[in-house]
Amino acid sequence: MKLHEYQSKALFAEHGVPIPRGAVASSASEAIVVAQDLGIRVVVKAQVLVGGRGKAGGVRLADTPKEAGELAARILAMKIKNLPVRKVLVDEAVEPITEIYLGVTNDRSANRPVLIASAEGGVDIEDVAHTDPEKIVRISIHPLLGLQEFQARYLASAIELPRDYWRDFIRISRGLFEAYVDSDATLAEINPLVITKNDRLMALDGKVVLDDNALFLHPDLAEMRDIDEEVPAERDARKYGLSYVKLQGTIGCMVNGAGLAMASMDVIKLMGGEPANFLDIGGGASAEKVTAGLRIILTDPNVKVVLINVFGGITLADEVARGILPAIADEKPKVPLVVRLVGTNEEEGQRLLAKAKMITVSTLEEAAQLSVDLAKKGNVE
Amino acid sequence: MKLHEYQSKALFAEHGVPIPRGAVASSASEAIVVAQDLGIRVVVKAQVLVGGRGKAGGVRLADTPKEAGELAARILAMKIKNLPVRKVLVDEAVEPITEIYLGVTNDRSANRPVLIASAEGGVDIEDVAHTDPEKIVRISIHPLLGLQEFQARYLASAIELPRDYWRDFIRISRGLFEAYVDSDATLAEINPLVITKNDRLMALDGKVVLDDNALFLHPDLAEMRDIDEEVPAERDARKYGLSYVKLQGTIGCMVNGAGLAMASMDVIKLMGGEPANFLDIGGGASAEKVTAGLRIILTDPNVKVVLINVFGGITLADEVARGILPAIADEKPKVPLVVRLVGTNEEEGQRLLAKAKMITVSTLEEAAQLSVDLAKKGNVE
Amino acid sequence: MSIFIDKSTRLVVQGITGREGFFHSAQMLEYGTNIVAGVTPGKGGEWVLEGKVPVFDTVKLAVETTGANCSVIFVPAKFAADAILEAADAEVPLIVCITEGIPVQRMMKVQHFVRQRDVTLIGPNCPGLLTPGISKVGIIPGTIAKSGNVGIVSRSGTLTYEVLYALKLKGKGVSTCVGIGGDPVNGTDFVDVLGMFEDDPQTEIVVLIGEIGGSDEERAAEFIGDHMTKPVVGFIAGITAPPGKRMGHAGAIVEGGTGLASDKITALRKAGVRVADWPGQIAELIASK
Amino acid sequence: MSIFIDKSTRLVVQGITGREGFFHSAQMLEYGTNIVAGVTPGKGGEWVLEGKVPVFDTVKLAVETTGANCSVIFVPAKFAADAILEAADAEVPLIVCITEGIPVQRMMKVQHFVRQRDVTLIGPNCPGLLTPGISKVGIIPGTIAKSGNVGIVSRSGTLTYEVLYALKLKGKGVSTCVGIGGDPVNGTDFVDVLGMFEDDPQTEIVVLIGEIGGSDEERAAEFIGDHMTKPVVGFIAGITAPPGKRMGHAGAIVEGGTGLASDKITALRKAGVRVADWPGQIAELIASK
Repeated sequence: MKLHEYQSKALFAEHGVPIPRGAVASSASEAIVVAQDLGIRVVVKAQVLVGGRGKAGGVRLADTPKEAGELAARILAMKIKNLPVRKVLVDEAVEPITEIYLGVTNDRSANRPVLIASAEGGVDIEDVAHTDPEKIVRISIHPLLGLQEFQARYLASAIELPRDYWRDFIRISRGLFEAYVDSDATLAEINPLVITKNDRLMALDGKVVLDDNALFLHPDLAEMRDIDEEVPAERDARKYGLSYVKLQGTIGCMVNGAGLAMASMDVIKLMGGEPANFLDIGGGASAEKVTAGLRIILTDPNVKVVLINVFGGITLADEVARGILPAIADEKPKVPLVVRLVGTNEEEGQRLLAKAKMITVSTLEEAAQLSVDLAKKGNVE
Repeated sequence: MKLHEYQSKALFAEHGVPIPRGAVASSASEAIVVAQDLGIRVVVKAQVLVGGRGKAGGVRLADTPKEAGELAARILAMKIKNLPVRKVLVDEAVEPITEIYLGVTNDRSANRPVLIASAEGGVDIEDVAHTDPEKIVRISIHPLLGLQEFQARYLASAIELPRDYWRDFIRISRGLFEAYVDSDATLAEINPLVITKNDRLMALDGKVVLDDNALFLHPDLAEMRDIDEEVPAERDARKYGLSYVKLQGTIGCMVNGAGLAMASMDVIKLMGGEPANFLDIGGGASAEKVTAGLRIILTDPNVKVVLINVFGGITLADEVARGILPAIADEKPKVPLVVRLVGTNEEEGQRLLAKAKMITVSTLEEAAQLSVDLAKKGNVE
Repeated sequence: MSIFIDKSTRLVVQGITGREGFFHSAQMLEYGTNIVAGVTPGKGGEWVLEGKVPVFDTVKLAVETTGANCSVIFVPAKFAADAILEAADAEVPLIVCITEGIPVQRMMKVQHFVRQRDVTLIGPNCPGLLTPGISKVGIIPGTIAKSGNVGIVSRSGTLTYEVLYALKLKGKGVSTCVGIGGDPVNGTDFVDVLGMFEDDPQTEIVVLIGEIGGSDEERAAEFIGDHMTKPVVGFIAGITAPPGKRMGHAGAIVEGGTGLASDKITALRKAGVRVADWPGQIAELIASK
Repeated sequence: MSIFIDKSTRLVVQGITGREGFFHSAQMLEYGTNIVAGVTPGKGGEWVLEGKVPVFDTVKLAVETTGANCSVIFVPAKFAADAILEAADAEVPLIVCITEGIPVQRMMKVQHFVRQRDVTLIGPNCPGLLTPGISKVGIIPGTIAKSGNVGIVSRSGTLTYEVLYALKLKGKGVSTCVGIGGDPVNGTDFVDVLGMFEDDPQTEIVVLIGEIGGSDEERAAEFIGDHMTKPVVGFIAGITAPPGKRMGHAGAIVEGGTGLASDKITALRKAGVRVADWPGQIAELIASK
């Protein structure tokens, strides 16, 4: 789960990281009030959970509260990468002298946290990683001991930060690391961390990605989820504990297990089709969950055919069949369904499907081929 | 630094450990108010930083607020092991069905924390350790990983706690361990942890000893120090960073280094004398610190002679001499001083002492023998 | 021969009285796995599965009483990390954690602790181990595989079943099937298992099933190139997955340019691995060897 | 021969620009110790001690640049744990921490980390090492000892000087004097050092100076009884200390019945150690050997 910039920065500030004064606003009038309170030049920033808002015109400077209100109104009317902007952050405008990158994330290959810094902040750090990898410094963190002061000092030294800022840089690094640990984040980054004209270090922008599996430990953070930012179908899927990603193709997929789901999509593509989504019903799914999953797929207007591929293990094939049938009864889909259902309790599942006259096949490859054919036929009609 | 019962229990409660309702009172009238607020039978408990208050009559039950006031007045007039009682804790009276011991401390031999429990709570755990060592269960805690849930469960199982209480016991164990970690304690114990008539686990008494070296990390806890409970001389010593313990003999000692200070006391005793105190001026002491130390010793009316033993290393002998002289000039002591001063800058130190006509000797044994002789002479006069 | 488990495996099931633990314990018993104990805190002293398996309050007591030498964990995600630590603390030499959804920072700590002990952890979020005809520890359906000379190691669950099933249909049998799990932090990785298959006399050919995310497959490719003499057939799921989207479990994220299926396939092919274009093709490549 | 330090010791001083670090660096240089670097964050690039010693911002850089193989730490208690970790992380094989007053829970963590690396920590809260005539690392006054065949290991600081001085007056010399420090948690204990003296050809007799608190002396007694062939003379400070009172440093607390000087003396005597009744007697016992 991603946090907005204003949420991320608030989290950092709780751990002693200096951030600009400011507040979030949902309307032009709110933005004017914030700008008046600040009493100086402000920056109005679109709060959306995708990158590229700067290029899209979602970050603008305002000299007066009136101008801040006008800009807020304009930005709140925007869509960025198809996501409507519903909030803006109105911050005091800060003039940076230097822009640094500072982030902490999980290093998968080492199974440890890693603290990353670069003197080249303010830009996409992945671009720096590609073009100037030597400009990125990494410090591996002991998973039990956590970030130590000397490690933050190494980073400061390695990015050649002037020594006058070391003390603040160390404090901010520790604050950022604490925020990462205390929130069970998978990523916490400040980009840019700036040196201001009056010689302070300050986090101008922030990004936090939380570990969905750890949200039960952090009900306060879980509540920060911006459901407005989710595709409605993804929101519904989450409610039922389904893993769903909307894609641009025509073949709806419902599969048990992430690996098999991806493999099913791969085979569809290999056969010349395009998956409309990724949907993993997980292990041991109940009939209700299957019903919910199928409904979500059927609401997608792009879907021309639905492929259901379930290999029962912990998941019971008859339970899956019992979930498919009510969805069909209720939704009366106009598109064909292709079902491949094997594994635990396969016979009973097949019997139920046969009774409902469903199209069933025995292998994934057959299922994919048939779905692709049907989707193409659907396109022609 | 020791915390009072009421402070310890408040600390535990912050970490989710259930404690009886109650409040601290410094007068009979305050005690009446607390008892009235509680509205039930209460227990009035002397708050002193020594053991044995129960036997001394410092813990009494009161059925009415009036009785609570009377008992509070009586207890507040007491001295327990020479310490005046200045506060009482007025708690709701709880009837325990079972009394358990639960504590966490540093295991020196393993360099790890150790969680200790016993079904035989409510009594001095060290007595249990002597008489029924098998009734005490210990779990060694990983210093980086901390207490794990399964470890608390082992303890619950090992002390044969009925399973209905396991969940609460685990929660309380974790709370206690957290309190120990968060306060940098060297000991945190609940004795007794009771099962009440209405089936709840509750901490009836608590004790916390903090690591003096870690107090700089916990200014809030450092403020809890009850300076009324300290011998004034020990309080003064602490102010100057001196390590001072008042004892019952007649030979005042001022030494640099704890080992040498103890050895000096041992030699005094071996020669037939009794040290009046332990005083370690530490390493690299300034003249001011030496002056303060000597003044503290001279205010003890039991002192018949003062032995100063300094082996200069990081401590400079001339600096020590420069500290001794002003104390003597100001205090004009009626008791003799025996000085043994060697090591770094010994010559200059000796020159200063000789100028002031001080008694100097060259070895510890000589110094001790002379001090013992002078103390005995002092006794005869 | 097999790897990890055999007839001497004495299994303790952590979370045996839970819904999934109970169901799969019954399945494992039926398959012939020697389940000697279950653990559910607070239920010590009970007997389950038609009175065949005693339940203990702690793993330590279960091990002391029954000599269990392998543990499988079915407890909910909230308690699973503690369950792994408990098993490691009780010095159970092989721990298989089926549970999905353990917070990743917690798992980094657990993994660090486990690695410092003489203990092997498989998983979490994995289907476990199957040595056809001998023993199964976990949830891989026993009926879809027969004994043979193919060693399988996989980050995926159901995709592995798909492959097992296809092999069986082609008449090919399996030495041991190892599901290492799809989480970003796990106890045992491809390289660990590949090394064991290389040393296992029963295994003559190895199937590696990977997916997008991380760089385990790249490290496996390096190991295969440098150390493996036995032929390896591979498959990587997620060639069509869009970058940056979360695909079901945390392991399956393409992170900033690395972790792409195409990179993994290239690395494996460079190391001499025949990589299948679709899962069904694995069985064909094995059969055509 | 000596233990821990010799002519090949290349010392880095952490906290070299502080009051104590600077003073004792000058003393060590004068004694002949080869100080190759100092570390003070933020002062890298300066030169101190009449331009003889370069200062670095980090231990890593100091080690890379100068080949330092030993570190001595004088930084304040608040930063000393971090300084130990920094030295261990930079793989300095021998770390001597003079600083007193490190919080004990923090020190338990540091000690656990250090023990898992191939690194020796001496201290904290210790006077350090002295190999008379060769090198000193720490604060033991160099003038009070001469070279010889007596190995000294001590939990105390100034009490050790007392013994060194008395030995010198009796004409007895020292192979190496090791102050292991008086804190409840320290890096190197009596047993570690006794084993090294047993193996050191120069050392012919060993002096062990203990004090009340803990059970290090009891474990030392066991080791001496089981493994030492060289004679050991002992002294335990605090025979007259009242139980439960804090005597100067955290190590010197008598904890609930254990840690008593009398128990320690009994244990040592049982192991064949001649225990002196007063510090001055140590030199007599050595001289009379």
